[in-house]
Amino acid sequence: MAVEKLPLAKAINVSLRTALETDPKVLVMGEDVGKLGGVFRVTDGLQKDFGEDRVIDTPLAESGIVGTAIGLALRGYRPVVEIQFDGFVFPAYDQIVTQLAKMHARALGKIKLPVVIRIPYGGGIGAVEHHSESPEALFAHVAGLKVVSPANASDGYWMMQQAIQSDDPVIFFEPKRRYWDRAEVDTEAIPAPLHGAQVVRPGTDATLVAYGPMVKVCLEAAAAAAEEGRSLEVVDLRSMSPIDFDTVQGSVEKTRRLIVVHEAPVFLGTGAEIAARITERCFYHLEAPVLRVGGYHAPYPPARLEEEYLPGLDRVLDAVDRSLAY
Amino acid sequence: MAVEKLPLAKAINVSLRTALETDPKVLVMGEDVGKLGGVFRVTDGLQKDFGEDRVIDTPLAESGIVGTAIGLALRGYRPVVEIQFDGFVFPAYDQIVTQLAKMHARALGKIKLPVVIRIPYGGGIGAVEHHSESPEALFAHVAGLKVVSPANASDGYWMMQQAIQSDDPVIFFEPKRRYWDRAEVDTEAIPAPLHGAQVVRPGTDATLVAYGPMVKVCLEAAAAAAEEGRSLEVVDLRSMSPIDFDTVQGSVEKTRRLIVVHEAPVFLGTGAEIAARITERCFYHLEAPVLRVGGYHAPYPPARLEEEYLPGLDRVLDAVDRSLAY
Amino acid sequence: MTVESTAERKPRRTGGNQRASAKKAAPAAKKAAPAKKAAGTKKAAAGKTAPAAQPETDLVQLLTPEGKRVERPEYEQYVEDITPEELRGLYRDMLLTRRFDAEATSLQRQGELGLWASLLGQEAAQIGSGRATREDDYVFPTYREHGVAWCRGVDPTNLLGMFRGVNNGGWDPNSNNFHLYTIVIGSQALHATGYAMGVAKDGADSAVVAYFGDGASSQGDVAEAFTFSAVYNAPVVFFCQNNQWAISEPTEKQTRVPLYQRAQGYGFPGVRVDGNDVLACLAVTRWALERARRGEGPTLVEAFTYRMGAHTTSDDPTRYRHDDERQSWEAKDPIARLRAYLESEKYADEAFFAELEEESETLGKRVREVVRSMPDPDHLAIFENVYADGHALVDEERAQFAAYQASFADTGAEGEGK
Amino acid sequence: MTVESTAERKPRRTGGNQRASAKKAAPAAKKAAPAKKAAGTKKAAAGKTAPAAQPETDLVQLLTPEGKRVERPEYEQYVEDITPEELRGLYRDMLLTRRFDAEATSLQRQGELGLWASLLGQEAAQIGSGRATREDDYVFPTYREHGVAWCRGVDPTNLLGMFRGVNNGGWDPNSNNFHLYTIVIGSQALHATGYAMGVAKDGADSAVVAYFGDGASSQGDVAEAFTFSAVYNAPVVFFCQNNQWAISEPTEKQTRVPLYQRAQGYGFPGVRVDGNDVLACLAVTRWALERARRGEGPTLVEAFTYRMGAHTTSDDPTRYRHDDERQSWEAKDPIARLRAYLESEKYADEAFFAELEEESETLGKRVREVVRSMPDPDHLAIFENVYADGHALVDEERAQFAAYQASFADTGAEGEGK
Ligand SMILES: Cc1ncc(C[n+]2csc(CCOP(=O)(O)OP(=O)(O)O)c2C)c(N)n1
Ligand SMILES: Cc1ncc(C[n+]2csc(CCOP(=O)(O)OP(=O)(O)O)c2C)c(N)n1
Ligand SMILES: [Mg+2]
Ligand SMILES: [Mg+2]
Repeated sequence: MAVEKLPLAKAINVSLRTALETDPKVLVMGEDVGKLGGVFRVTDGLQKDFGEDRVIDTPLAESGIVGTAIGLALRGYRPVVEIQFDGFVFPAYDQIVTQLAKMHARALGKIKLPVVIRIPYGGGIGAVEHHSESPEALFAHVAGLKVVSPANASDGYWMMQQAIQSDDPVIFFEPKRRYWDRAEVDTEAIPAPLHGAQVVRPGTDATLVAYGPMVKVCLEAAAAAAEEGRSLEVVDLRSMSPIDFDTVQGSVEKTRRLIVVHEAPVFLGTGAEIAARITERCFYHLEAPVLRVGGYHAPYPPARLEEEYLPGLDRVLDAVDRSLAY
Repeated sequence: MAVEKLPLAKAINVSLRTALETDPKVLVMGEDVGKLGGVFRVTDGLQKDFGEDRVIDTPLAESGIVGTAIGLALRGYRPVVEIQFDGFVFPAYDQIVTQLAKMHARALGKIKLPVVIRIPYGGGIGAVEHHSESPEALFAHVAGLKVVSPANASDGYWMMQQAIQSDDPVIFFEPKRRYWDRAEVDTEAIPAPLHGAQVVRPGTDATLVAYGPMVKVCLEAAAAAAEEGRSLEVVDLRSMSPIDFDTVQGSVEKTRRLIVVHEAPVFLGTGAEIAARITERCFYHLEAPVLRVGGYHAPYPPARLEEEYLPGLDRVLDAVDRSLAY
Repeated sequence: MTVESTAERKPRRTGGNQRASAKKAAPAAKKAAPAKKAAGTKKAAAGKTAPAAQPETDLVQLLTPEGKRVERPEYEQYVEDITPEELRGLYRDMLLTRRFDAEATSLQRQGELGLWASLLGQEAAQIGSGRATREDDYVFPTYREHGVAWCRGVDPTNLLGMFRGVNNGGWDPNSNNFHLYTIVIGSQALHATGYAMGVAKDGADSAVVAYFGDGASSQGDVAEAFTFSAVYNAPVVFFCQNNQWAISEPTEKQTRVPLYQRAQGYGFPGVRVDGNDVLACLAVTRWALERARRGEGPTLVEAFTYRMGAHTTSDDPTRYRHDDERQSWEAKDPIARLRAYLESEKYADEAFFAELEEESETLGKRVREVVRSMPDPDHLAIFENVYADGHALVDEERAQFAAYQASFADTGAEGEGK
Repeated sequence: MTVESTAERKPRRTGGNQRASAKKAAPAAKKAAPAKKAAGTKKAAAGKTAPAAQPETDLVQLLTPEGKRVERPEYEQYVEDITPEELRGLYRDMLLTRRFDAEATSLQRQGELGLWASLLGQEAAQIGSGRATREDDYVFPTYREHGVAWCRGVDPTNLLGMFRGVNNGGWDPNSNNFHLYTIVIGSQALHATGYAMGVAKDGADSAVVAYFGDGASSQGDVAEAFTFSAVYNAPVVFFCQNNQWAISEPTEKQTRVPLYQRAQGYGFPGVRVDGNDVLACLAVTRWALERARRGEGPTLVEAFTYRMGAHTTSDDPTRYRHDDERQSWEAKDPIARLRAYLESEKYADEAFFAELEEESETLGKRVREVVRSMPDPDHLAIFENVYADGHALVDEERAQFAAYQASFADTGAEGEGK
């Protein structure tokens, strides 16, 4: 396979397979990742081909999963851990922020922690509580972690390759409602840097910054705006820690207007940091304050309300209108 | 006692005592809070006077402490839980954000969770790892929690009274390096609202917003600036969720410049949200971008480096200079 | 009898008398099965990984799969004065619970529910333990305790709201002392322990039951609940339904010795009961609840049962387990077993079963009707009950949201495009 | 012999031979103490809260407090060929560790360290278990394992960096297979388990030791480590130093039955050893390590000992415990006990003790000197090693910080005012 059109879930699956093939130290572990192949089938077929020793069904204990992954990393392994859903990462939060994030620094660089934590995240699939959250800011705030999210199958493949090769812990947020979206994946391409943002649609009137599931919404919004004669630039952030502020700044210096869109609650979400920093960097360029479109300060609502809760095309365009009205 | 000069730690102690006396449903629980009276003596003497049934030395398990406090709250109690140090709250993070924060909404309001979680936080006491962190943003981002921090003994007394009376879960961050600072406490005063910010020093040239341990630093910076002929207004935020943006906005509309100061890392710290929102509210008033002074994107350093890591008077004044240079 | 009055029935009606003043001596722990079974760990100690599934002789069983009564004196006493009417009540509870569950599964297929977690096969574990509780006891369920909810008098249609996606928990926990469903595995074990600590503080003789699964036994929270309950001697019964599977993982992925043995190391008794035997579940839970009431602290009950269906309607068990396993468990069906006993003892006649069939139809119909007419929540519900005392940011966002939605009303559009 | 060469000494030097190919049969679990003690839970099962402290007959002891050898055939074999030289080595290890510890305590009083966590009283538990490890084994300590560090060959002055506040861990864990100190209680039990899973994957016959305290036994992470290690049969020894206190809380606040019993419920053996008897600690840890090497999975060793000093130099134990408790433990001193034995058997003469005294002085002096000359870290160290592969924000902040600090250099000021 070199170029193939794959759904995001399959692209990540292929990437994991490649990693397991190439590096005998790579392990896949988590609840139901083995025989079942994961509740989203992202690890489908891997245990069959690589055995129970490398694709490991773990006890139902997230702290244990991450804690033992740390120990395995200390022994020289490169574990790729799955947290079944966003809302179930919190039992492992202590091991992630207190141990995984800090151990390299604690050891003055003498040991490395190449652990990838995969988290299917975000809403839009009509699920019950705890299955639709976007907790990325809670990880990006913590030094020692890197936090990324692919928005399409190609990035799904390549960013996973890069995350596994990284010697730092990477929290890998997978936009679960895009798992079934297909895109071309070129497994022989030269990938863009893991932590670089990308202008995925050029434009001149305002910049939309998004990542993961919201990139598609922003692209649709830009297409709709184009019909009204407005030219929106869309930046796929791809990495929430570190954030590629240079690319965002470059775009804003051109468009002079910025709207950040994410599913996570606006209050103290990644949009807050982007707004604060871009305002500092582009103070004299901005024609309007950076606006943010995101979740509300409320628990993720029951499924029948998620359409109202989640940022959609109309809410994005409403923010664009407000920005342009300055 | 009506008016007395007390150290912050003692003021909180007196407040807990008052609560235990007034409401038989109030409980104090945590590691070493009983016989020892807490490692900072904040619960000193309480077990002796109210018994082991109300002032409870718990097993060494933070998730267990918060999880059982939730159960006790469901039974009608009002537990005041101590987490021994900031860095040890994470084993309880799941219970706090997934259960404590969401249970009232989950039950459509039918049950209440009046739990206070006391966390001595912040640096400056020369401690070893995990004993100097400022994780408030990780709680303020989460809907369902309220997050406050007193900066002085009077607020220590009154905000604790109000937190215990609140029917919502309150994360109560105590600035440990101010535990020994004395201030007048009037136990018969009418307290300011728990979630209101306060202008603690009026000024005209720029606004400093801080909370907890940094209020003192900002007041000192303002005093030093005054000698150079600069008039800085200092706002004690007091509450990080909700944030009293009206008070901050009022100040910024007057001074046109804002610097936010906290010990927590700047990246995605509460300053990010304040900068984003105040920029939105005061876009045409601001003469300079909102600047932030805080911790770096690095684990809290060993004690011999904390002076360099922590925001101090000079770094605050440097930011003021930069703000005024716009 | 209408379905409504069934739901409102007091727990003790079918479950037998309260036993606040334990008239019989509890089986002394020395005689009780769990203590004897300590030897079971030896195998592992010698290095072999003992299978999680032990021979059935480990089980407390009062009714064989064929419907014959078994002698187990130490637990027998807890059900020895059970009347034929009470037995029919247990049968009715299990049958109607199964019917309700089947109805929910098909409502999910019809798109009326987003998801359903079926209890098929676990009726005896849930009805037996649920009927052992007293009205003033408090229950902390997982997401699968539909049968326990039934015993507690929760209107079954209330259970469907979260699976339909109109709320995250649709009943007042304090109306029936039945807490909301908890999805995050194991969390509720600590809530139950804390609640039980509160009961003890109040000097009440109520008890608390925490339900959880075999998978949950691995969570740190469950271990911490064991520690806290033991240290504070809290009146809580940990009722673990070992249905052999945690989604796709068999119990051997969670433990190498039988789960009931976990309790020993924390200093309280554990016992394994045949989870498909409603009588045994009733008896063992009563025993455990009475220990709690007498101030003897926590107990772990492992109900050995089987998840006959998929984990949830989203799951496809053919990917990870063989059908013959399921078939072997079919022979142990909890409902057939009690029916065989009722029939052989002539405790129930054709009329009873026919009437029940009708009642079951009525229940099914009612459930369908109620679900289909469940309204979607008001959009502003997003902002309701986030806080009890209000929060400035929520107020601000609610107002913005309302204004935004109103802006569409003006133009006739209907909210967010997608 | 210089102190340096002591620190570099290979573990097996004083600890006896490797036993990779267990030449003697391990005590079968059926004969071993822990399995027999299962009955201990019965008391609790009957409702009484059994005291955490059991009669000393529960203990594996090979040397009485008076220095007499005790018959315990099943563990005896692990030390029966120990030479007088090796015994003197154990004595020396304990004595020098205690000296180092005392030096650190006084350096804290002099303001050279910010804090110190003394191991006073726990020398036998640490030296006995530490000397049982092989060079290729891996150790995960808490913050109090100075004696184990000594056995692993870590230069003791390296331990002082974090207590002085110049780093958060001052040695390369892989140089001596001795992980950094872990302050967050219980976390390292999972790291040890994961590491041991890796050892097994590698097909190595190394083993891993996780140290933790009685207080830590309550943490969910420790329970999850028990579960994972049992399920994966990981070659790990959980070495719990029950020093009776977790800061101000006695062990009864963590458990109502002896801690070693915790293991049973997870399917592996637990044993309580006299933690003040270095021979018994050596023997029992060797037994447990050999089980691990033979692929028999985890073991829990509870070393029953006593924290003779304060929790740390910040602590004031007079607020919560009586002096007579401490006094009763003084009679069981691990060093005096071995000395009595050495003397009665004429394994050591005055010259040995005198030479050791001198060595101890030298060590003390060196520790003082090294600590006093430890430089403060460079300010830019704040930004070092946050990531292995770099991070744009860290680079940006480092540059800003450097520029800011340089701005003071210009004016002659020295950094941040305060
Ligand atoms: C903390 C957490 N992790 C993962 C999940 C996803 N999950 C839902 S049910 C389940 C299996 C539970 O198995 P068990 O405890 O045996 O209960 P059962 O479903 O068999 O009744 C898992 C892994 C969850 N709900 N919570
Ligand atoms: C998660 C966590 N909670 C609280 C603390 C604070 N603390 C430090 S040591 C200690 C007591 C530990 O007791 P134990 O496990 O018996 O070890 P010991 O100190 O007796 O060696 C506590 C509560 C901590 N370090 N980590
Ligand atoms: Mg199960
Ligand atoms: Mg201890």
